Amino acid sequence: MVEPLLSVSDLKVHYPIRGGLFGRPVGYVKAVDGIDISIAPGESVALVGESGCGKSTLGAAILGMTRPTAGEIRFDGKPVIHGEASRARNLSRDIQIVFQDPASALNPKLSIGESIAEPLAIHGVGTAAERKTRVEELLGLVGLHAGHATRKPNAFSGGQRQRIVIARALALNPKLLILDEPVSALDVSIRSQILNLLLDLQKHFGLSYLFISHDLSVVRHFADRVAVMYLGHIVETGATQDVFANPVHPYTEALLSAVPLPDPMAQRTRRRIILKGDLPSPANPPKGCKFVTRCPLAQSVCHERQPELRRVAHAHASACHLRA
Amino acid sequence: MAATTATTPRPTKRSIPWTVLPFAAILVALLLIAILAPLVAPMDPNTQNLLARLKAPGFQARGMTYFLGSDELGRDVLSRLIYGARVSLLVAFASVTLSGIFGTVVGMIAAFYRGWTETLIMRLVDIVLSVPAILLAIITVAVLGPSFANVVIVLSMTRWPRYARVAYGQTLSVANMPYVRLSRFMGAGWLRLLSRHILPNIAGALIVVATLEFGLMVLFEAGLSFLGLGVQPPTASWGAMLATGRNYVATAWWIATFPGLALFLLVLSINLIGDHIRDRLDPRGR
Amino acid sequence: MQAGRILGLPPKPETEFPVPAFFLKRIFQAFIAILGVVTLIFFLQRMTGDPVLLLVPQNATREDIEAMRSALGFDRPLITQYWDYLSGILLLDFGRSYVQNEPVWTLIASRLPYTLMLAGGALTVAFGLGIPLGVTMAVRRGRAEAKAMMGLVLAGQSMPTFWSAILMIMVFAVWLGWLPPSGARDWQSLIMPSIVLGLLSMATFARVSRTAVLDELEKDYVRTGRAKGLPMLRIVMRHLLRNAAIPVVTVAALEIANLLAGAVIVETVFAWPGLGQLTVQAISARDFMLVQGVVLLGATTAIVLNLIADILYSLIDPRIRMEGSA
Amino acid sequence: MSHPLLSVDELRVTIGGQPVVDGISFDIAQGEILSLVGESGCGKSMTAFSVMGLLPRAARLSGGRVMLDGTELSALTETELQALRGNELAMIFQEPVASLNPLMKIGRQIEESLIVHRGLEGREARRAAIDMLAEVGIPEPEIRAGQYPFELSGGMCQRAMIAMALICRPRLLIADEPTTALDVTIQAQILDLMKKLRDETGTAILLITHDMGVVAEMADRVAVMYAGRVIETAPVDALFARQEHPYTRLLLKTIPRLDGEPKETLPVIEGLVPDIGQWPEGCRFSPRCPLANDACRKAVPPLASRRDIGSTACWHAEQVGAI
Repeated sequence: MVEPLLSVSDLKVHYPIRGGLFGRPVGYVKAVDGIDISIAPGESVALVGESGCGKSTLGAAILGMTRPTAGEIRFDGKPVIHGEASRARNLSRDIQIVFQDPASALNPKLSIGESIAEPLAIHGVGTAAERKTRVEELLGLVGLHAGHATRKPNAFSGGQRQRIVIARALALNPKLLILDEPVSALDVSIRSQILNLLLDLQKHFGLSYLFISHDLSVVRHFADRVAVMYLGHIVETGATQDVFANPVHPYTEALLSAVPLPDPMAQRTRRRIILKGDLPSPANPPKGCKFVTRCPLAQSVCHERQPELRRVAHAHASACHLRA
Repeated sequence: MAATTATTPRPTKRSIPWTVLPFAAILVALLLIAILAPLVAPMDPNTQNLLARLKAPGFQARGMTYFLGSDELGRDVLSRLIYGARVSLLVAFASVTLSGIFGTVVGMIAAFYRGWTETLIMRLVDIVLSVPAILLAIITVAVLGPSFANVVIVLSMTRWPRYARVAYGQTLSVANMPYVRLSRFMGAGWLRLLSRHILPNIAGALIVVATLEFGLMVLFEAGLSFLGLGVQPPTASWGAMLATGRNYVATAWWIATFPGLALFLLVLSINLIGDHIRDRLDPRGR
Repeated sequence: MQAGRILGLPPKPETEFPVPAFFLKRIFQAFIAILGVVTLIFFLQRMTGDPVLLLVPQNATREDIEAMRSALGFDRPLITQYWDYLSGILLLDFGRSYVQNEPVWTLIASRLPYTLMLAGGALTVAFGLGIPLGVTMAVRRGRAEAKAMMGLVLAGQSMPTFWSAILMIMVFAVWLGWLPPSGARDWQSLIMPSIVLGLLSMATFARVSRTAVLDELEKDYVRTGRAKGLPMLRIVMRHLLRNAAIPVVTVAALEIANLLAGAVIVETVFAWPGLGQLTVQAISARDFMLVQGVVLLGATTAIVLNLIADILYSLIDPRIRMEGSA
Repeated sequence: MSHPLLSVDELRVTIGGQPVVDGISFDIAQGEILSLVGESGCGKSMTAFSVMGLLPRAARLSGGRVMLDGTELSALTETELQALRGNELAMIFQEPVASLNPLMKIGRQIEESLIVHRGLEGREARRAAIDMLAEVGIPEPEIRAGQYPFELSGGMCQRAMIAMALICRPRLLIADEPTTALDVTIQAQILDLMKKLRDETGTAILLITHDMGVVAEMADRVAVMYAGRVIETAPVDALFARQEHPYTRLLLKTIPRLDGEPKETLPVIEGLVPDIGQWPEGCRFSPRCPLANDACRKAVPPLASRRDIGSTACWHAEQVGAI
């Protein structure tokens, strides 16, 4: 097996809940609670789940924007130590992020050329003239004109801003991009443009992607492997094809069946699973299996013990007591 | 793929509306008068003429016209008004600058370092803000003694928390914007973060506070002078002129009326322009 | 909330905050703030000058000064003096005015009712005019009458109290002779000072309530109310005003405190025998214990008003009550 | 066929003189779900607001008619409209939590419609509100009625909004992106609920969305909007089987599908969604359309009948299948 580019093992991110007269922690939100994940060079791995499942926290923890409570993150075989400035600088040469909302990802007061050149400037790469050339090159790469460099972000549409953000992320030739819902803020007719651009760039530069999304259709289209998260845990993981064709975990199954297909005939004949109730609060998760409050199959064992992630087929694992 | 031309969402550039324009003119005129006081004032503001005491506007003596009358020591009200503008504007400008810079720096430090620095600074801000500013100014001037420098120091000392609070809140929200988080992640130093990302994005809100404060500072200075705690005689100051005028309400209405009117027009102009700036920065009219 | 999750920020914890703990926390904070003010005033005064030098006659000898110093206890260590001062304040002992030779608290107590009367009058003007003006300006925004009101508010905001006071005396006392120019003889004496003092606060209340109502008008729940077929008046009265009250309450606390400070000038102009006049007299007589007492009272009032505002919020807004976060 | 419940005819809305809705027409029959689909800025929400008479201050209804069962809504006074809103016509919104008054208990907010439109008071109104909460599938409705919106999840708040909208049994419910802010499993619950309630009460629904999946799941008929105009209408099955406007066709082809081929380059619609006020001459889709010729760039194609079941606004409707 190829040496993974990124490997995360038993990662935990817990936030204290403060209360009382003196703001002491009275409990913890276990946003990410023991997650293992790895990404090979050139691979796209998707993290799927609903809001509050911890997928974005995981992304932020890998970047060192959030301090992990426990666990290890290794990049290129070397452990990532958070909180060390020099280490963070080096890490940002290899890992970059694309945010969901391109409007807030760009400083409104800087020209887009300045924004794209910022990673180069921070890392002291090249002379001013070289950086200018690089910015023009990057703009061309994402389908914009070199002449756009002097304009401010508000002169661009959402899709164009996302291109600019992608150009900035590529400035330092990173190996891994964390894509945090990169198309969900965009118009439908613009989404495929951006998805194609990302796929092209991956082919071209051999990039690895960690793709964070709640949109299963996009994930299915985009990712090689997928990890389904629920309340801070991975409940199912495997090759995208396998997981989508044969979902094992009842949550994955429900999630897939909840996605409305753009095809009324298929939609009518499809078996729909409608889950009862809401996602429990991450501050107060149920005992045992985290999905037990909404699971249509739940048995008494599910209330007592939390299931381990177990292999169900080649490279396909699921955390369910009942289906394995 | 070729991109189409970039579009500008907000193409309309609003000009200064006619309601604000005359007041902008007044403000500019007052500024010019203050700067050029020795050139525009018809008389020396401190020359007394006991033969020309309490004369009504238009009174003439020794070939000079007292356009706005004379005060109880026979000084020309117009000339004192002109020199008084200097004091008002200078005090306001100096204290706004001092308190603005200090408050902004302190507020940004609190937001930037968090932890106990934040707690300490913001508690201090709360405490100073909870004491009514004019009261704090009064006690401090009373202790330090009244003088031009002391008035500026006192006003700055009592007003900086306003800026600190705004700078703190704005910095916190800007620092949480993805572009700042990203820049931090890449290892940008504090100088870059502040100068390229944070300051340019919080400047607007601070300018709005500063314009409002400017008007308030003019009023505060006049208030302190009115109570005899401001710039000391014989230096001309509108507040002190009003205090004198109060004693002659029944006999010499002009002594109090003109400085009051000048003060009112100046503050009104500043407030109107401040409102206009605020509307431009935030069209919802916060 | 949504954005927070996307950025990986911690989700807002949903702690059930017991109501008494919330109040206790606020009261505790207010207490700390008052302590801070007392400390600030005490050290500010001691650092900026020797209080004894201000008390003794100009020609006093060194021995006189030292005798005075030990007689008044100023020769003891600063920390002891601070402690005595603190414990005195707890018993409403603000020290003694050496100029008037009376306990500070007695002097304050004799003037307090006048200031309260004036503040009451001014608040009636400020609230009674300011809030309706603000709400009307917001609801009828863009129309001629709203613009005219805004002009009025701006004028009120820009009017120095000492000038409007003088103008009113000129017009209503000197020329028309309708009202007494100064003093506190009867209820008519209260009219002019109340209006003058209330005018500035009126402008503030009008602006804040206008902004608050404008902000609320843009909220989605107003649209829901309209979609339900509610008349605008019902939406404003039943839904909007309560939501808009929150920022107004905050500013009201600050503004009442400012109003008390403004009383210094207004009372001076109208010779109204309240705390403001007492303060000015104390300053010109260099009566520092008295000044200190008045400032302390003002600051404490401000802090207590803020505390009341906080408690009011939590009564208005169940979210604060239950989550314990402001 | 009997006359439609709602009929929108050549509706025009302008903001500061710029058209945002530019002459659109559609009908909704009794009990029908019509989906108005389009991207941001195409005017679909403005259309909904003009039906409700709830246009934002800056917007003007500058032409056309809106008829509800023979009553011309666009000619009514504000007071007359108020009597209809929440009664005959109801609306729910994208952000359910923000759409509820944060300082009023859920139950009281639902009762309010009954108080205003039915004159119910006190216990009767309270009872009806709790029954309605139960009807929209809120467990423990007595307890929920006494809670504030912040104590409920987004999905619960949207159920409460639906309860509020339907309590007076309106004939038309307008739902503006009702599930966009919700998670996909909650979306499934809400869509299921809306469909069930339509079947039970016969309330027609104008469903505004940008999600073709939601359209396929919910709609009986579809009207596709682009840049302020309706460019295609058809019954849902016919539309998904065969698109006669290049925009509809491309839109369906560009979206990644759960049953599609992974990792392939998706077909794209070139260019950008035009901003309001910067709509091109002629057919507004022409700058992005692979079939466009000079005729398209000059003349606006009319919304023409399409095999008696729908209509299309394209000069090249016959060639669209080839894209």
